[in-house]
Amino acid sequence: MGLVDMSVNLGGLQMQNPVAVASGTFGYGREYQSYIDIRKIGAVIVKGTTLEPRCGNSPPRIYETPAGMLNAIGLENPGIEVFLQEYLPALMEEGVTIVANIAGNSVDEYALITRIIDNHSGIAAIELNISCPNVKQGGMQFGTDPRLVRQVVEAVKQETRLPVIPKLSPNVTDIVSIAKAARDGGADALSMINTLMGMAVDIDRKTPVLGNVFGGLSGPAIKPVALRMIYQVYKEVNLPILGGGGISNTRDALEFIMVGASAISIGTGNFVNPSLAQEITQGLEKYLLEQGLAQIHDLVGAAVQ
Amino acid sequence: MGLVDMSVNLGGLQMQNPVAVASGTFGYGREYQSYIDIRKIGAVIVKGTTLEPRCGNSPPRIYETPAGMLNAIGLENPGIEVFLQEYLPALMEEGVTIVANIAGNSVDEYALITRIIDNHSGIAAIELNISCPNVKQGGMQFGTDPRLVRQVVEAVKQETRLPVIPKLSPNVTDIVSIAKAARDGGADALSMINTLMGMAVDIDRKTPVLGNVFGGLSGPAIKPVALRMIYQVYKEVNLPILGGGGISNTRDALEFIMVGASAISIGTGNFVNPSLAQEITQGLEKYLLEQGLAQIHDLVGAAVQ
Amino acid sequence: MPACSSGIVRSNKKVGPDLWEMEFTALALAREAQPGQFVHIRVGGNQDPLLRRPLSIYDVDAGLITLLYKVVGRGTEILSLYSSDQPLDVMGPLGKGFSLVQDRRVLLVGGGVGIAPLLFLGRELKVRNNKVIVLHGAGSKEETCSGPKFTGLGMEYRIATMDGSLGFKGLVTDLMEREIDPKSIDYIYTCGPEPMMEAVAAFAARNNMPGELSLEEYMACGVGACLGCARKLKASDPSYVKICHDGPVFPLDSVNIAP
Amino acid sequence: MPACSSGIVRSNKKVGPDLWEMEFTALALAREAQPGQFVHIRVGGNQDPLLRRPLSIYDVDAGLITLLYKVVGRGTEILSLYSSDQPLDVMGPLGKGFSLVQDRRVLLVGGGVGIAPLLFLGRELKVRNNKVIVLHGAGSKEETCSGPKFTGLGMEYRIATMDGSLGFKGLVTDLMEREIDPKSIDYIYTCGPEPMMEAVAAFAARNNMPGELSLEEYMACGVGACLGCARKLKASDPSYVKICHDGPVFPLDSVNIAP
Ligand SMILES: Cc1cc2nc3c(=O)[nH]c(=O)nc-3n(C[C@H](O)[C@H](O)[C@H](O)COP(=O)(O)OP(=O)(O)OC[C@H]3O[C@@H](n4cnc5c(N)ncnc54)[C@H](O)[C@@H]3O)c2cc1C
Ligand SMILES: Cc1cc2nc3c(=O)[nH]c(=O)nc-3n(C[C@H](O)[C@H](O)[C@H](O)COP(=O)(O)OP(=O)(O)OC[C@H]3O[C@@H](n4cnc5c(N)ncnc54)[C@H](O)[C@@H]3O)c2cc1C
Ligand SMILES: Cc1cc2nc3c(=O)[nH]c(=O)nc-3n(C[C@H](O)[C@H](O)[C@H](O)COP(=O)(O)O)c2cc1C
Ligand SMILES: Cc1cc2nc3c(=O)[nH]c(=O)nc-3n(C[C@H](O)[C@H](O)[C@H](O)COP(=O)(O)O)c2cc1C
Ligand code: FES
Ligand code: FES
Repeated sequence: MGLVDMSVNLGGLQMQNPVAVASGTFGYGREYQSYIDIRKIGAVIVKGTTLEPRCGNSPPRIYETPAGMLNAIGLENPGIEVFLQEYLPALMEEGVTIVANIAGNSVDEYALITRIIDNHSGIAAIELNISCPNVKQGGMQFGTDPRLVRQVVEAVKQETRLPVIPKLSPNVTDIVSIAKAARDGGADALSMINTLMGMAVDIDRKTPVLGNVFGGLSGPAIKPVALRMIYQVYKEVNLPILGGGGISNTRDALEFIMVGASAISIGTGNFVNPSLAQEITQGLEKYLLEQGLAQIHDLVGAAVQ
Repeated sequence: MGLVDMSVNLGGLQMQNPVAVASGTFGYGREYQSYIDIRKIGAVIVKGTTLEPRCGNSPPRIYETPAGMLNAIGLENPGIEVFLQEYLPALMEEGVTIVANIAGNSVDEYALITRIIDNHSGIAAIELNISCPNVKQGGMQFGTDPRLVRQVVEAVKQETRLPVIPKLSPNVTDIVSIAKAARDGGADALSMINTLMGMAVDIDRKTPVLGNVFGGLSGPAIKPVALRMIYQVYKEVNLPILGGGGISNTRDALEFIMVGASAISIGTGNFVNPSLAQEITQGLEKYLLEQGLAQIHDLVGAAVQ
Repeated sequence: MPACSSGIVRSNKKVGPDLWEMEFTALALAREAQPGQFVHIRVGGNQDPLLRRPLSIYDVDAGLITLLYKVVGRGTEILSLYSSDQPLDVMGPLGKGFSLVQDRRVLLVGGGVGIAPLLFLGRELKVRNNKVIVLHGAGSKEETCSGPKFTGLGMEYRIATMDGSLGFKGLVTDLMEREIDPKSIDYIYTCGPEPMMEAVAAFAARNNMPGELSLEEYMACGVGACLGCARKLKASDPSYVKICHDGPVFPLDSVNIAP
Repeated sequence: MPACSSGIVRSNKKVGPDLWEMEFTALALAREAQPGQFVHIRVGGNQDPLLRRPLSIYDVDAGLITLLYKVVGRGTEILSLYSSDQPLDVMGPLGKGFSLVQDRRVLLVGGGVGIAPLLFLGRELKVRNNKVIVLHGAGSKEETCSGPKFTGLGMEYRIATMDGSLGFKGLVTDLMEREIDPKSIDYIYTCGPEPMMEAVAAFAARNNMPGELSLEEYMACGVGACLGCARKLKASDPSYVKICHDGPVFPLDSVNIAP
């Protein structure tokens, strides 16, 4: 480092570099500790957390699809209190930039979780999962209705001074209107995209593969859809974007940055290559040097016409 | 054949077997004639046709993505009159079941093309492309608004006795409401899904790859999304479904049938394996024999809970 | 500490119908591996197939790791195309392995390719002065390539084949019920198809015998990060274990296999 | 009639930096192939990479088809891993090839791997009693493996390398301008990078010389069914040709390369 400035300010979330690991794909940080120096990651977005503990969906919960995977974890998590008391401290000790990812059954629940986080130290920003397609009461309805998106964001903003980053669902007709609603609610940045809703069939048993029937599609397969939505939103909505969906190498990361992502997130890619976040950070730095660019910001939106 | 009944009646469209080739991926039939016996195909859905000739989008028009491809052909076609006069006769001579795929700029245009087709012989059914994401004036707005979907279908139905099969766009929040609108408009069957809207970036030139910026994502990558939408619609809407999206082998075809497709369509798969339609027809027949089933219909929706 | 390493394939050969044996070197991995643990392998380098594939550690000897795998799909098929000197992208060792008893009379029951983790286990059990009997169930004689390896390490190896082409004709659990005197065994380890392990667990329970088994689930991360490989050990359990992280090995009596 | 056949790889060897030569048998294909046509190959058997890859026919001799290809991405990389006796999923011959003149003085100008279709073309031109001069532009000496093949067929082969390691130092089109007397040539064929072909086209136009070139575009179907490989030959053209079906070969003067 040094020659190029890799740091990013994502709507108030200060990141040492633009590469985050996505919620639900990196556990609580410690699981991958022997594969990657987690202190070098731009931000660790921890597993989606709810007010009460949740035991998650019945298995099978994951399944491979062409260049992608389906997951229906069902937001298994120990609840916000246990997360803050038992999981957070170890991660804080590493000096990592930690982003919470929260999901609620109601606007009030989102607000309440936020209040609890705000009373606690160690969290740098809050990503609002308004888009998890797995839990009937846990997101879908918020992420697909502009009015609800705005309401949730407003309610959460009132409870905290932390940057609030709604994570948009791609399962919508008009992503721009959703993004605008989030902005109008006071969002500091946007995270996009969450998984596409999909399914697979076990033809031998003649049933859906996943215990939950439907699951979220992630991985390289969805990259074209993610790029398109970020491009559309970047053109219309003046908020920094944390972009992801299928990133698996530096070239992919550059595609996201060039359609308007100020920072990127790596999800499924961690499963394939646990040190991917670090490799991409290095790859981006090398690219900037080669291109004679001083900062990553100079590339953001470069391909948007 | 013989031992099992492979024929399908898809809302009035009589097919000798359930395997169709998808619009835009099989030209006007003759292009693949030396690779496959086109008379053995359940139905050939020809390239999308408009009232006037169209020269299509500027290149690049296609690009490979992980387990998929993007296309932005832009409905290049010679117009309905030239199609009927010059392209159709050769195909008719083969004795193939021919489905037209039509797109229009307005409800009136859809109706007019339909009237022209209805005055002509040789077409077995009309697939309504209300979902092509490539041409600004050519579809997107129809396929994503339930009221417009209903209007278009109603208008077309008034012009013809041929089976009318709207082809649904997956780029919507609620596919079931779109399907219901199509049903309420009088659709005889549903075709789903068309391509997901996506894009790719040429990072060396810092521009979108496609001349049209956005393109339709097809191929195995989208299979989980297609299966999910067909599952949802099959449960709620009592119309036969022509299902497709990423089918590349018999197992894929069985997945589609088990979530509710009465017949299937092969698109991108033709490019990879020009005799795929025939191989899948044989594969399905073999499967039925092995399972001791008398007809394909016994499998339709078998995995729907 | 487990790591992501570039192993080097030393050999990769067919040892039965659809059955392959791969040897590779990966020093740290070999040093730390425990019986019952697994490795997580990226096959090919393209986006399809995308996820790593979990395979048990079949044997570890002098820095060389051996896998025994059955070609059942595209991932294992691609793996079978690897040749000597090719690099192998492998994570591990992963999961919690078998506990290693000492000075006991031990029974190992393996079904099909489920025999894989039992060889390395047997090796370590012999080092710990156990008397080891191995029962192996296979389809036919052609699938019993591991036999000589067990006997070579001083274990008693008995085989049951479905077609009777070698040893006892029928299920390995029938062989067990027929030939194993429960009083002669202190501890059971098993790995194989779930119905087989269920019969083994029932046998153990009837005879008040402790033991362990190894489970499988689809996996993505392999390290406990994705919560994908969830399973309730007993239907009455309130929460799900993660096979990759809490297992794949569990006490026989903690699991209730029948759904 | 073109078909989808299972060719059999006979050899596949590296002949330069990132440059490979593959020989395979596919009888019908070999019988029907015309110079300038291409084959469409499915590399690997997985969903990624998904689409076939178009490659020119480099040579056809006694039922054996040869390809010359540069490894530029994943598809060609996978192709380079094929070994003898492996089946090759290949469609072809596709497209419209070069027209074959007779009893003329012909110039072939190839740039880089664009030399590929010119060898088979040269072979057929020699059969038709043409005098053939080949100009080949390459990065360096290491990329000129095709030289002996041209001379072996009785063509005059001259080389230009960017680094001067062999022949003329500089662009092949500079070599052409310098050494080719327009009056000594009746017909030009060219294939290579577009700026090079543009210079060749300008040379031909200036000297009122007819000729043909071969174009490239991304392809999906390769047979004219998807309308993907569209291109306007001249900016003023009302409609798009399909490179796979209307080409890849076009008259030099029908194309206006600069956008
Ligand atoms: C801890 C553990 C240890 C294992 N040890 C061995 C071993 O030593 N030898 C051996 O032959 N096999 C072993 N397996 C099973 C092996 O992982 C699967 O056979 C393999 O992943 C199949 O991959 P494929 O691409 O060839 O098949 P696919 O085409 O992906 O699928 C074929 C079938 O394999 C199974 N499968 C696919 N992916 C997974 C996955 N990620 N996890 C579990 N099952 C899967 C499914 O039942 C599927 O239907 C082990 C599995 C686990 C979880
Ligand atoms: C008619 C025709 C004949 C050709 N003949 C030869 C030949 O004889 N020898 C040779 O080395 N190359 C030839 N090419 C180019 C060759 O097709 C590409 O280099 C190859 O497809 C790249 O595949 P890849 O997977 O290795 O690269 P990728 O990773 O897919 O891409 C690398 C680059 O290759 C190009 N490319 C990728 N896919 C295609 C495609 N479907 N069509 C055209 N270009 C593509 C793009 O510029 C891309 O940036 C020919 C192309 C055409 C259209
Ligand atoms: C196993 C798994 C679990 C996930 N859990 C969550 C979650 O708890 N909260 C959330 O907002 N997103 C979750 N996601 C979505 C990812 O954070 C990411 O947005 C998505 O996978 C797309 O990125 P990718 O293609 O790089 O994986 C999960 C994804 C996967 C694969
Ligand atoms: C090159 C190309 C052209 C297409 N043209 C049309 C079209 O004209 N009309 C239409 O309704 N769908 C068109 N489609 C969509 C396909 O018919 C099909 O619905 C879609 O590709 C999904 O199926 P697949 O994944 O099997 O390709 C086109 C798809 C491709 C790839
Ligand atoms: S595979 Fe990810 S938690 Fe086990
Ligand atoms: S590649 Fe399909 S028309 Fe040329």
